[in-house]
Amino acid sequence: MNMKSSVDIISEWDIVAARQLGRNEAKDAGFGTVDQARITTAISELARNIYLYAGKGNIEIKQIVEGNLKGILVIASDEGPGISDVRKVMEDGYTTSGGLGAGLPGVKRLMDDFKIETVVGDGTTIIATKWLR
Amino acid sequence: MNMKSSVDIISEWDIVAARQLGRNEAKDAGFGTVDQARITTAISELARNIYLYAGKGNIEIKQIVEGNLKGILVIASDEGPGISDVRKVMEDGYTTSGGLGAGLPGVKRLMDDFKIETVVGDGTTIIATKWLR
Amino acid sequence: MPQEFKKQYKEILKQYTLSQTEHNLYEGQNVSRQLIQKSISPEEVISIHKASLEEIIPGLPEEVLHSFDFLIEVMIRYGLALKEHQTLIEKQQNFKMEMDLATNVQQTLLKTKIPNMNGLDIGIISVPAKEMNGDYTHFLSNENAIGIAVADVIGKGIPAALCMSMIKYGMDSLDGPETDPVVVLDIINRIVEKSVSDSMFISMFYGTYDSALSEFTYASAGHEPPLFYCAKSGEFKELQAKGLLLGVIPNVRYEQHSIVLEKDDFIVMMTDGVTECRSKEGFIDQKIILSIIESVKDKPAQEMVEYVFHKLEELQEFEQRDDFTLVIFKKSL
Amino acid sequence: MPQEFKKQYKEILKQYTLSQTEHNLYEGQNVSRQLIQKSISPEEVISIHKASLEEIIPGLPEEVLHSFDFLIEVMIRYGLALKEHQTLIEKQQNFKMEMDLATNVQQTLLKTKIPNMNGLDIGIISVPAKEMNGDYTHFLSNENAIGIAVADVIGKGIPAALCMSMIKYGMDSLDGPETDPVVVLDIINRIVEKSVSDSMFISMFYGTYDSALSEFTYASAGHEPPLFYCAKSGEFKELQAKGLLLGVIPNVRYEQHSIVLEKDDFIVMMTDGVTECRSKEGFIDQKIILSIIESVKDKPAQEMVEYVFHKLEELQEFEQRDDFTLVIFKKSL
Ligand SMILES: [Mn+2]
Ligand SMILES: [Mn+2]
Ligand SMILES: [Mn+2]
Ligand SMILES: [Mn+2]
Repeated sequence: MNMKSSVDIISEWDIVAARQLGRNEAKDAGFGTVDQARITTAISELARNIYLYAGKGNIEIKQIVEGNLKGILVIASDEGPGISDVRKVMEDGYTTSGGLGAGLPGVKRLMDDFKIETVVGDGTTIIATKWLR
Repeated sequence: MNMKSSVDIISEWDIVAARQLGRNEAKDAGFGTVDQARITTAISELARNIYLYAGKGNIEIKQIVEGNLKGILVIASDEGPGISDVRKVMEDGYTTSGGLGAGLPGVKRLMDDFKIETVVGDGTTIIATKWLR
Repeated sequence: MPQEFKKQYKEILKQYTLSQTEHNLYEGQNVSRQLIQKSISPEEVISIHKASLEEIIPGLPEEVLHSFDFLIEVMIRYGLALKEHQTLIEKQQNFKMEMDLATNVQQTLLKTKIPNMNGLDIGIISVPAKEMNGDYTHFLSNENAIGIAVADVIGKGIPAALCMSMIKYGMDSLDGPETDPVVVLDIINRIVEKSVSDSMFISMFYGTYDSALSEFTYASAGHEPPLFYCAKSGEFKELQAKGLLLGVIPNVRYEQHSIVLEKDDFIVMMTDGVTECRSKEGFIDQKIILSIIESVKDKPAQEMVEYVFHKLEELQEFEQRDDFTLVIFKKSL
Repeated sequence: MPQEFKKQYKEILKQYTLSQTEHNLYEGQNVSRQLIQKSISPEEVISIHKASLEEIIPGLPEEVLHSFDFLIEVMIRYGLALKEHQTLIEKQQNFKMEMDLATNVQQTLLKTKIPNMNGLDIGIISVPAKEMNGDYTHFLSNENAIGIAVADVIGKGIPAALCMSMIKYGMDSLDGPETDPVVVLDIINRIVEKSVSDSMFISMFYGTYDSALSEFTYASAGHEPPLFYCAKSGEFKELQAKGLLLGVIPNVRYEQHSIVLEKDDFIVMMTDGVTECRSKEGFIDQKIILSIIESVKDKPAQEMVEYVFHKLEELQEFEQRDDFTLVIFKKSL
């Protein structure tokens, strides 16, 4: 590992840093321009959510290998208020912050795997993966 | 009038002729590129509907003036089978022929005014207008 | 998958850059139709466009290529909205299927048999505005009498349909068609008042026709008054009867009245979906409705109600705003 | 309206063509967010992009400009899909509101009061999988006995909810809680068979607890068998009772059985939403469910049912596939 693989999200500028890290790793892993942009957008949304709703947190980005699959793993974690109704937050067509198609359902669509762990009062961890095809 | 303002739709090539006529008139009336493309797409859909469902018919295109509003009027008429359930045909999200967002609801969206008259066994006339803003 | 379209796209784009004909644009839209059907997202389209252009025009300025990368970034959100749309369409189709099933259940639950009685010609039509009907009609009958209930839940759709099932079971518990209309309304009012939330009200009319006396006795709980047509004078009059809507308070005093029918006299019962028909210019005048009814007064009752419905449908330009129910009792002998 | 964004878009695009930084792309996505919120369609975005680029790089090759016209043509359909999406979102929100109202009506209609009886501790939980509950529970009671009906309409959602109102009115017509369970099932079966379409079936259990004898008498119409927990032996046994589902044929012979409860014995009645809980690995084994129940056997009945629900919710990773109803009768004295 010759790269900082994690970014603390404290200010809005850290969103850009997380995006940059994500785009670099995605490019390095061999993703094309469009997928690079998708991964970056997903990271951008996750970082923005941390910045807006938890205040601070962390984005970790790793290249991973599973069998003969290569991919990018993104872990967004915070110790914010947590999500009380995950079902609702994951519902489509509800303009929460970003409007049409954005928010966590958008992140889920941009990536291949998506997992959310949240405890009210304790924080939220979101793990998302995109595989190289 | 120095232009043929109506096109008979008999073969697929007539769809292109109707489009061309529509684009010329739209340009002449002062519509921008995007609106020219929208009006042309609407005409294209109407002509294609005639070609596919009625076999033959006619597309008439006029520049019109109402007060200080200028616009383009499109009349698509055929003596085909007519539409037995107008409500259903105008419903959104039903992939009839053209898939997502297409069909008559698409034409209605591309234009400003939209009126449909249809008698089963007798044919269909659709009148659509777009106003210059 | 986008790759298979790449070649096709490039070819048409190339043609268009060489010659800006309508035909080439038409081909472009045909490709577009395919792209969207194959769920190719807009950012992918931009990417295909960029790659095609690079091959068509070698040595493009760097800035132009960068500008496409920027456009891809901008289009990602449009792609997301499109994917969301596909999910929503699927959801809506599932919902449609559920509603169809529910409508079937409702129809089976609430079906009522039109009774046969010598000397009384009955016509009935009930058409919902949305999927489910919030108007309700129910017949009771024996050899001597025919009872008819017409009700309208304030509100439409699913909540109204649920409320109505209540009236049905209340009606089923009655002794027979001759039960006094005020008693019928009192029983149903108690049921509704007990089981329904404060925001749901129901208007209901109950009438019973005594075949021996040719007498129609009725009461109303805030329902649209029926019309009585007197064949001798050729005039209509409203059958007024005071009474509060069902479900407001447990003890209500309803008024009960009777009228005797002569041959060819008829009674028109309805819901407000009939009287509150609107055309573009506003409510359709009652006079117009009366003249429509009168114009078919010599037809069988069932033809009458169907004619009135179609006529009013036309006047409303086929936009039905409320559930529509019309029942005619006509003394034919 | 697109014009106000034009200046902003051009400025950021210009920055990006000069310097391809992540920061400039981030700004690009922020503009994208605004564009989509203001309903600027993708073809308009391309048009803005083209105009901006022309100003940023004067003297662009004609072919590049033509290529953008082509791209606008291709994007029109994507714009239409987006507009359709906005309509559909609105429709879905209206439908949500209607469902909320319907759920309220259903809850008011079907609410049942948990009776109080010295010596019998009652716990009940009923959680729908979708908006509306297709499981149904109803209590009848007087000083001597408590009757409990647990039913499950095959199917979920609105159609199931409509069916259930039927059972409610059947139950309301009963004389009292002591009515023999086989008589109760027979009455409800006749109602259901008469009014429901052939594709709708209902499973139902009825049991009545006699406080003087501490005896529980029950019958079942194809319903999930209750569990009986014997405190003395510390063992569970299923209370089997044969009988066909409601609504299949009008004349059904139901079996009726009785069991006497000792102190701390309890009966667990449920719907198949409890026994057919699934985790990722498949059905959750009955043994696990029994051990969950047993682990809280000394708690009050209401705490028991709530604990079991939450435990099973967890095991299913919060994906509830069917309506879930659990009722416990526990002899406490
Ligand atoms: Mn109504
Ligand atoms: Mn009404
Ligand atoms: Mn069920
Ligand atoms: Mn079930």
